[in-house]
Amino acid sequence: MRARVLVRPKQGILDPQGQAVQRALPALGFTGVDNVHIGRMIELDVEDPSQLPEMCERLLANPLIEDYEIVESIAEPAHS
Amino acid sequence: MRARVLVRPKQGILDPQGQAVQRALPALGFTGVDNVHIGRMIELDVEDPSQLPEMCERLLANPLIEDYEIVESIAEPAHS
Amino acid sequence: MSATRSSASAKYRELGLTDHEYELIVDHLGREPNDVELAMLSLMWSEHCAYKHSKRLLRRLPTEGPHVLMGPGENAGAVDVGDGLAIAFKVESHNHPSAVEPFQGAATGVGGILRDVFAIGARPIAVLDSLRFGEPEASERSRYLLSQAVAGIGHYGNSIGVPTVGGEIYFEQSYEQNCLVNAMCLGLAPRARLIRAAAAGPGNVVVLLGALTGRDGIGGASVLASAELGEGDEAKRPSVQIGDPFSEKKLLECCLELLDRGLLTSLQDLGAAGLTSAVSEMASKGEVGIDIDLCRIPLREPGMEPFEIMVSESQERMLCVVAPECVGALLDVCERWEVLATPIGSVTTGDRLRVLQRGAAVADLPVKILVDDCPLYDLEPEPPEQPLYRPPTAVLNGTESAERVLLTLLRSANIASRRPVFEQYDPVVQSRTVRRPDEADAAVLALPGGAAIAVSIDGNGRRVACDPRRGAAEAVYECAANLACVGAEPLGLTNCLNFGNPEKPHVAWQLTEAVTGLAEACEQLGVPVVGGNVSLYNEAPTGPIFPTPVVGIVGRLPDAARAGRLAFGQEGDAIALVGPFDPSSAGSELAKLQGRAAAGKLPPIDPDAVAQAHRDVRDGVRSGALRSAHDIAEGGIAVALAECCIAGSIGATVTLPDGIDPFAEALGQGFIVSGPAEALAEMTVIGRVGGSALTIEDQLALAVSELRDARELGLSKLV
Amino acid sequence: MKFGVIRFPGSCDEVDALQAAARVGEAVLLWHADRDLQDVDAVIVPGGFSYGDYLRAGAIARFAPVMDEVAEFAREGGLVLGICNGFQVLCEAHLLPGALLPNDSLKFVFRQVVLEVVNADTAFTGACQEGERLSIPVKHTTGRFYAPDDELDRLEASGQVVLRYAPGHNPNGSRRDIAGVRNKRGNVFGLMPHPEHAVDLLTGSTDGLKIFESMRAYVGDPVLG
Ligand SMILES: Nc1ncnc2c1ncn2[C@@H]1O[C@H](COP(=O)(O)OP(=O)(O)O)[C@@H](O)[C@H]1O
Ligand SMILES: [Mg+2]
Repeated sequence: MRARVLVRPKQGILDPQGQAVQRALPALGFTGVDNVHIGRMIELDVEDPSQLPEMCERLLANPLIEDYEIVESIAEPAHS
Repeated sequence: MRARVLVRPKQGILDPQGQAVQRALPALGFTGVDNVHIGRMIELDVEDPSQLPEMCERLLANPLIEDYEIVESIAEPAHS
Repeated sequence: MSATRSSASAKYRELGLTDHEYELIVDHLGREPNDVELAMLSLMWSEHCAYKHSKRLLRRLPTEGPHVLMGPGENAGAVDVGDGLAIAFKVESHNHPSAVEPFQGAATGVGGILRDVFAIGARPIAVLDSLRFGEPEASERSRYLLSQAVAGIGHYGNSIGVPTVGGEIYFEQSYEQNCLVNAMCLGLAPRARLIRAAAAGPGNVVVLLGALTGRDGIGGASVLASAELGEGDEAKRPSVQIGDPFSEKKLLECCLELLDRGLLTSLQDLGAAGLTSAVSEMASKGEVGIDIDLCRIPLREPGMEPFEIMVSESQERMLCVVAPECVGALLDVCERWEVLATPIGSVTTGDRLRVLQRGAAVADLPVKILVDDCPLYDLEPEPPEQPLYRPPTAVLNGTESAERVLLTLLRSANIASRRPVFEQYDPVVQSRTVRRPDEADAAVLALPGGAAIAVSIDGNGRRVACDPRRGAAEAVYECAANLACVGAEPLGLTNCLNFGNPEKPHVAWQLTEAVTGLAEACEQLGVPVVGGNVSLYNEAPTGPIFPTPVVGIVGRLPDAARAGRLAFGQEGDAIALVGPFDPSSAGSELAKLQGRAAAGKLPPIDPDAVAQAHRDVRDGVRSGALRSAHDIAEGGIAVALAECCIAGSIGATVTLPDGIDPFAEALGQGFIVSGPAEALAEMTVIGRVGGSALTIEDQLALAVSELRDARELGLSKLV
Repeated sequence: MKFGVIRFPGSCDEVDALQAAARVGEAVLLWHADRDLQDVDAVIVPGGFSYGDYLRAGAIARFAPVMDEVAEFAREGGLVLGICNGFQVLCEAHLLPGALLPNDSLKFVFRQVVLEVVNADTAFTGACQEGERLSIPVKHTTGRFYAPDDELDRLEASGQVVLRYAPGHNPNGSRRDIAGVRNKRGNVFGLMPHPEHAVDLLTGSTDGLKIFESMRAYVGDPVLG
């Protein structure tokens, strides 16, 4: 099964990347954008999806500073 | 509206980050994982979602090396 | 104790205050502190801020010297390097945050020490790092901490454009539970730009510069949160500090421009205890009061409580005092650098620190109680009866050939090449770096006008564990020896005292002995201590870390072009042994590899002879008579020779003086130098440079390529 | 000959580039928010971490106001040199082909590497010989040059590959060991190594100086290249 893990900075944790992008956007003529946060996306084929939560805790995310969200069975592998 | 942009390395472009994760997993006892790819996730509040495609083309992704996917109106802002 | 007081007791105890300390607070105040005041006091009276267990001891360190411009007490020390220029420097620990989150902990450690240096008006020009971890082969956790800490240091230093020019790493079982991450920074300033933290001028404006204030690193104080934290209150939990070198880069450039334009009355970084510490230090040093208006402080998160705002350790912030007529100009400069600047208060006559919220005082304390009234404790030192540290696992049994021993030493984690680490650091940005890692024993940075400064950081915990007094002295001598090898004369010293729990008699003994050893060595070499830092309670259930005083010395050489190198350079050059080198196996790397515990007296040091040897090497390098100079350190004379050969890709043949064990150690007292025979005529010549192998007569002969492979292999798999 | 070196928020090597350029000509700093190029003869987009390298190295800097002027300047044939982060910015701005990806080691790497001059007939390498080897440091986390194969073939065929890492010196996994490329017209050049950190024997080598000397010679005598 193809799964996707979304990792984002925990609420309350400084997100310098998100800040920088948010500050840049108006200059490019994109207005009305707010609350920008930048995280990671991991996509993988996994035989046993029940392993995913532990995988996130131990490797894919850093639970101290990041939250994660598991999206099971997404479409097609994006990559062969 | 809260939107999410998913950015992933284009097919066929070496993704050492994905490979590193894939190599690390067995050591942690996770088997049956394959085809791991790592990309970026950007979440933002946007007043005019029709701006999103151009935002991606010009700033959030580099079309030469990355594909992107726009997910409109996701749940609640993850951050206040 | 009164009923009210005992009801408060739960809180202040959780905040780390003793009953006695709380009594003192109440007596000084004539009332119970409110929660905001309690949060502020508990942090200002913490070991970290108040140096409760070390301050008295630190008074033993000599701090006077002809070159000293600023000594202990300021954010960083500073020495005069001539031509109207000053070098500011300081080393600081970030051990505990790095144990929790090594990448961010190490990164913010660098960010913090950089702020201490530009807080006195100096542009940071170099970073060094001193790291300690558990045994990397044995422990996956140690490998993880190592690679993450190194990546974090590189991330911050590289991104902000300050070169990381040196450092040191040791691996020992005793650091398994308590890694050490110490960072040192040097800054360059025109003497005239140096500025102190003392606030002045009632009516002057207090301006907060830089990042928004969030719930970063609120730590223990969170027990004061008015509401019990439950599910979904994630945001209210104290959070790990994230380093943002990009913001600090802008903050740095902005502060230096503000100083160049003469707009600031005083400047102070925000570090431990955040605003509370910064404001009270500035007020105390200037003997004034300060009012802070909480409502003006720009916050990153909604609903922050007053105590959270006052103790937040959000990074990349500075505090300055400005004359009212300068505020406009200041805001313009800050806007240009995209640095947030917010007037948040004012300097007042009198002696109180008042925190106001919509006109009402939520905290109103005498500055003195925050800064001066914390009790200082005397240590109760007692030497331990039995050894404190268990022996390491043996990898050699004492029957191996000298060749096998040398290759094993070169491959061992404590001696192997640091290339896998320093290749992750930018050592050349700012175009001053005359000697990079592995080129010489100290980093060398060119000054405008042809002279240069040299810097090194050293401290071998296992030797201090054997013999705290001599071990600490050795750290000073080794650091000075490294400077001598590039031709530099020491100007000033900084140090970081990393120890276990000082309330335990044997740790108190280690600390007392080590500081005594430091003081003696500084006196003997005439090097003043201009600053430093103390990190205590580095202790696990299994026991304390090795007592680890880390020493950084800054020196000067008149001619950058003549900076010394460690590499043998020329076929046929003579090789000499300089110094009163009388090594023993106690506390040596070989002893460790043979599974021997950190115990046994270190060889005695002959201060005058050592000082003379340092002078001889320094003069030989400066005059150009010596082509190479290298001090003999871990692994003894055999490893020192191997390093000179590897660096020069050339062999050597030597005969050791009678009775010198090739692997025995005495740090900072002996040197291997090379040069034309006539230049070494006065010295103890022990051999010649040449060929493609290192031969120590009656001991070993190994191809330089084999030596290099062993040395390069060591850490490559571990970082 | 007047060089202009851009200073973005987060630039680190702009003063180094300024001092290096000043060895062969006049050199001034250009502020990212200004639109005035001060009549320079050549623009240097320096190394460092503009905007923290956040999002993607160079992705934000390319939108700085000064970059509109740089693009215009390049369209008119002005010389533009991008070093490290500057190379990334010029790729993001489509002034140079290809893109720079994270090093295959995924780590920052500092190393004194050996480069081979593939094309000595350019405005930036005129002072070198074809095949000449240069010792210049690299220092970056995102230096793996990438372009699709057909694009790489085209770049090689049209002499746009100017510098390669010598065999065994590729520090980042760049395709075909490419260290520096120019645009079709030949007036825009980007490289990952830092020539401004190889201009003085006291601090390393002097091989990098040749890049700046080449630019001066070219501006002095535009017939070359
Ligand atoms: N081991 C030491 N030797 C000399 N001075 C020290 C030592 N430890 C701390 N100091 C001095 O005590 C003062 C307070 O230290 P610290 O709290 O680390 O300063 P800051 O809060 O500015 O980082 C500084 O001036 C520092 O130089
Ligand atoms: Mg400070």
